[in-house]
Amino acid sequence: MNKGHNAIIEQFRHITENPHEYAKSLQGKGRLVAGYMCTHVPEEILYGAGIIPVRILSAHVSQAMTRSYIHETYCSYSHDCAYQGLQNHYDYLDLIVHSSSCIHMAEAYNVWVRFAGFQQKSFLMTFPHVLYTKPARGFMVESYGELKQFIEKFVKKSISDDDIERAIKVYNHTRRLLKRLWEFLRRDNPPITGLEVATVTLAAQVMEKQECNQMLEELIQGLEAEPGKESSGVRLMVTGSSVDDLRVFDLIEHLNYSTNLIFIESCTAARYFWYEVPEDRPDKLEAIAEGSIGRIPCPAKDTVPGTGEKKRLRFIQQFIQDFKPDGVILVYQRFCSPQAMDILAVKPILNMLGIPWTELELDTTVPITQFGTQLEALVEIIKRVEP
Amino acid sequence: MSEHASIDEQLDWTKAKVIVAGVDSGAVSSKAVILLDGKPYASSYVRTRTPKESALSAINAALGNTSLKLENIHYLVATGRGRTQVPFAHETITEIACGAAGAVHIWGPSVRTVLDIGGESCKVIHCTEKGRATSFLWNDKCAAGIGRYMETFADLVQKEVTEIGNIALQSDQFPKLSDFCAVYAQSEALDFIRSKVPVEQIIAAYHYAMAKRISILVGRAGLKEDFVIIGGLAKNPGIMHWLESILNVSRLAPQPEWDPALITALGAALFADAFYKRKQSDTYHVQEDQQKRIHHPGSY
Amino acid sequence: MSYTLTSWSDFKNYQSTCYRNYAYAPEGLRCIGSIWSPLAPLKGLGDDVYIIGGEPHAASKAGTFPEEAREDIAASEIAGLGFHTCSYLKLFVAEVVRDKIGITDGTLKEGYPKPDLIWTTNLCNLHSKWYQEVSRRLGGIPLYPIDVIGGGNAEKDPKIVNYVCDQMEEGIGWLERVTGREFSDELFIKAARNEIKVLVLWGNICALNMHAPAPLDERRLIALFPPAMVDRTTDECVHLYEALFKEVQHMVEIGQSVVPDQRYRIVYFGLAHTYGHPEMARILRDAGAEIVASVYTFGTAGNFRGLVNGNWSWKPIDPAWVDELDLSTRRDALCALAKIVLGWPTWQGVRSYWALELMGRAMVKEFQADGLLLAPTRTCETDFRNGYIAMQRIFKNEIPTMEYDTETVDVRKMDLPGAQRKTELFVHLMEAHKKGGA
Amino acid sequence: MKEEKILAGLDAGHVTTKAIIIKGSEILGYCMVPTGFDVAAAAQTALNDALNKAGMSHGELGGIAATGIFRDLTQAPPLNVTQAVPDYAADARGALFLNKNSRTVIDMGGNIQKAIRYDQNGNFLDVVQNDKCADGLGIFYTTMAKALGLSEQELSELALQSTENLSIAVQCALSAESDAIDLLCQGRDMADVADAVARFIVERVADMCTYMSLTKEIVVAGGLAKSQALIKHLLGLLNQDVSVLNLPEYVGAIGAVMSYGGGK
Repeated sequence: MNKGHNAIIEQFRHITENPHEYAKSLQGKGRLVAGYMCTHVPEEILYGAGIIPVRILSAHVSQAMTRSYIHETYCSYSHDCAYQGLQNHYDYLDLIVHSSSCIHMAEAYNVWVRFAGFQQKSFLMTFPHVLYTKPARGFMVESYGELKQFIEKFVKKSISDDDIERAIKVYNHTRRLLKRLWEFLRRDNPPITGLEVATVTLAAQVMEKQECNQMLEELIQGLEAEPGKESSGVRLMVTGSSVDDLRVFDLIEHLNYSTNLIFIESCTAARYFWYEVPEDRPDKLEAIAEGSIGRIPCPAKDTVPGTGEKKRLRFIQQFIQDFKPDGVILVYQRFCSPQAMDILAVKPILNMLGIPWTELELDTTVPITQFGTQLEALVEIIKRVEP
Repeated sequence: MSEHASIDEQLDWTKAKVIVAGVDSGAVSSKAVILLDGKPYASSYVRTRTPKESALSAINAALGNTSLKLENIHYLVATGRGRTQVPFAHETITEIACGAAGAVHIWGPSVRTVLDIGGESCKVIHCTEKGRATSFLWNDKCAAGIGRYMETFADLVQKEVTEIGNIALQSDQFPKLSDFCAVYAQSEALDFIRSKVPVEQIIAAYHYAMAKRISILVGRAGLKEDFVIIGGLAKNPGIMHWLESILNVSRLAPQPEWDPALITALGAALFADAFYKRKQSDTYHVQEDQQKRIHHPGSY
Repeated sequence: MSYTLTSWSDFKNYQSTCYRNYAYAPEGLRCIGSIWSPLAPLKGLGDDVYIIGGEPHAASKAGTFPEEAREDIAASEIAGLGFHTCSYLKLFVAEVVRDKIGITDGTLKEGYPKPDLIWTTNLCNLHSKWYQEVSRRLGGIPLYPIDVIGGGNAEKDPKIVNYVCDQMEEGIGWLERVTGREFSDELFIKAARNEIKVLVLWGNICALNMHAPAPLDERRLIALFPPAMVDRTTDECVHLYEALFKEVQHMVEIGQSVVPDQRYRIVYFGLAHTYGHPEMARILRDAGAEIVASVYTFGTAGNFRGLVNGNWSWKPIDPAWVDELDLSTRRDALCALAKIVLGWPTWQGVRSYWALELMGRAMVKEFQADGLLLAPTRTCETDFRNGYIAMQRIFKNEIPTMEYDTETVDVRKMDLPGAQRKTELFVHLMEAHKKGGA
Repeated sequence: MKEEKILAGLDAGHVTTKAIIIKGSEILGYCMVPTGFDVAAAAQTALNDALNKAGMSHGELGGIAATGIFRDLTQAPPLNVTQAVPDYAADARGALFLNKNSRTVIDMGGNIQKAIRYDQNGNFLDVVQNDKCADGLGIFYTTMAKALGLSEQELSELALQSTENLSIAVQCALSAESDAIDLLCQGRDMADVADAVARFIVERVADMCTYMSLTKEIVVAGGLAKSQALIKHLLGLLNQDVSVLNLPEYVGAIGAVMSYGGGK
């Protein structure tokens, strides 16, 4: 792989390792920066007002002290995000915005507002939990309207339809570029590793999108011209809850057997960008609502009224068809109930498709050698290793 | 469990064509098995302090005071959680594959489900009649350390860990302890002192609770007969009794000459034997693929 | 001398009758779902609609059959449910997995009576997933989840009230199409008025505990509120609570109580009822410590004045107001129902920590509490267990506050030894507080 | 002035039973034995050994005060226990006796942990106790020492030599043990793993303490208090001054005597 896009990937990696430094550099250029934890926050409205939305990620350092703020049976992702607030790592943010998410992340947000000094610079947008009804769509548009009014008061200038349309186009462009980046992994010998794509995707969630788009375009052009690597190994796909611990993906691609991480269906990867907001629509908030309803649903908001079906399973089966994994890795946050109830329904599907799987239980700190053993055992099953 | 090693004096290693070994560097204990032309020659069981150190002491204990040296071993496969810390291993295979291979080698082709209750983890492995693993389920974090905490519990009741299994069999009437995790069971067991529950009943209750938790994992993974149990905890009669009665399935009888804790190490030795023979006949292409040493992921 | 309630057995029979109707009714519609949803719309389909609510069913199954409940929970974990998912959910799904249902009259019926439809809500992000699992395992039962959003002051927010009304309106269309029945507005409006009446009456009964001595204690309230949970849309249910309200008013007039020795009045915030465990109940009773107010029994089926210009009040709503409610059209009934459901303290406290704090302060003041008992539930998504952590900080310096570590129906996760130590300590702290006059 | 009475204090805990002999405010002898699921026997043995160390006989005792979670089980004959005191009351009295201006004691025991705030006379004002997932931290510390082939003191000394800050799961002893073993299997340095174990235990205790307003002069009691590694982390996490009482595991037993009129 030529030095060109290695350098770009390195830039993305640097941003994932120093998100604060990057965000402060944006503020240095006079930009306002707003943090969000749940991806149902419509970033286009913030971006349209000139505010740069950045995702609040966890740091994977043990934080028992958050047990006196958040009950211990909440997921480690909510504890870690709360801990970042309590440790004042994100004090520089001008604003945090949250949409009514699963109750664990709602509590992480509450800790920031009650105990981490974000009382005056925070906004909670009520958002539906059952998305696939006509009333839900109307409720969403009303909620977006309330957020828009708040932001207009916050930046003391109105947000025109053109502002939002421009933001929609920039964000759709990022989504298309990220999709093309992930499409490389469909090849038998992709020119880029799954870990690198995951790193770029994670960085994209904390970056100013126009700058991110330029880097993505340059990277993709470089990769187009790049011949694939030599023989590719076992193709592994990850599906499950938010994973912003790149060590897990690093481990998946550095086992004792050659493996390729070819897809990650998670809210810190595919679920973040695998959709588009319809462009050039008269009602911009209506368009954002339509885009949001078309997303891969988060397990906490995935019930199809009538059948009670989990719509996310349709997407998972489509990704399996397109990316052709040899094995699937189910990741779930310890104590996450919605995810545990989804995994219950994914396993029979994988068994019927004849695709071996294993479960990794994520926590603040992850037992790397145990995970390594589980993953290598999965690969040994796929490669039919026997004495 | 106390450390032990044994050697089959009848066999003379100098006459053997193929000398292979398997080292199972487990969390709580490290085991080694040496085969001469496929026949068990020597084995050892030592406590693990750190995997690197204990793997070496395990193989040395197996070599014992014979003139056989580490360098005479043609092929050595390491397995277990600490397998990447065994520098003298030619290759590593996970304890899932080794457990299945070892179990089928000992109990024969009818085995379909292998329950491996080690010191730190508890795994259910499904396999084919040829000893190839087809699926597995690892314990969740709340069921970790059942083996280790059995030893802690033995210390609390001031008895040997090899003793409490038999004591547990003496009573089948006892109040129920929480079977969600070893810490809950231990803390509730301590509180039974308040209501003067006799120690034998507390020990039986603790064994029932741990057996119940393991049975939930086995039920969750699905149990297809024939069913065998390997790993250190298989030597605890209390756990075995309650596990079989809760699952309402009896396991194949344990083989007297094989300590269940050594089966995974035996599996590793069988893999070493097969790989060495294939390497000789050079027909095996996957070879170079598995030679890649493990790389240590980023800093923490 | 402690007073004994005359209408006690009527409550028990009403609940068992509802369950027996569901389990053995030869025809009619069986419907399961969460009792946190508005139930009246189901009754628009006719008088032969038999309901089982997930939460009261799981709670009564665990109460009536403790050993069965333990096996149920193990069976659900074997079936693959998450080890940390809600234990009500595990128990409820386990009855489907083991194909038998426990009834509050102490009988166990082999063969799980398959529901015709599921009418539920999405209070925690698990509720609808709970019934997704039941629907999936029973071959696909039609399921309609109402997203009630919740949060402080929700019943006064037209956007949320309309959202819930619109969903119920759409839900009624769905009910007609899925059951092939005509929806009778007349039946629905009568059921809606009954539902609102029962919830307001329950609020009135609970508010009477502000008196000293408090006529009822939490152990009686927990046994008296299931009918309001299982099926609060019938005339009999209204009569039950009207009779109880009269009797409790009479008790207040003559200064009688089911637990006369109330040296310490305790306010209880928590779902799990570890205090009901014999050991804990004995310690509290011996010290004359009685739970006179509880956010769970008050807030799950009761309506109160609630948030009035920035402050919460547990004072009741006049039952007569319900009779004068203008419910002439379907939309009027839907909106009145939506406001009542959104007004429940439990709905408001789930998503708004500030509302929960106000409720805590108001309950401690209005019920003159000597101690605050907090019981966060280990696996319940809705439970305000984070609210308790903050409340402990606020109230610890004002009145003795104790936090249990407990669970709804999974006895394995209840810290009974710890609860015993903490109950003894709680009583000592209240004694010291009262003596010290601090 | 009447000759001061010689009193015995018994602290029957989940894991260990402690006995101490005190005359006036002078400690004559003490002994600790594992409870081993037989409280009466353990109390008997501990008391006899303490008396031997004090060079005294049973008859010379003016009274026995018992505390600890199993205090009522020590009241079986032949021990004629004259008074039983709740453990939090005893801890407060004992801590105050050993350090006059202390107002908060953190007791890190074998199975349960608690923190007690008290006034200048040793009357407890507020108490917090651990939840079920944090049970057995003392037992866990012993288990980990044994797993690493060390004594508890050696584990603490090793932890102090740690150079790298590693994290292990904070939920309970089980997940901490499983993560600590995992770190060892990753080839991590044992000192760093020992330090991570120490920090986990203290994080679990420190976060419990934040429920209560911690007044100045915090002292630490209980068996775990003897490990400097734990105390170093406790200082860091509470960022307040903390001092270890001498004879930390006997604070309860001493407190039992003090609340029975001893120490005058």
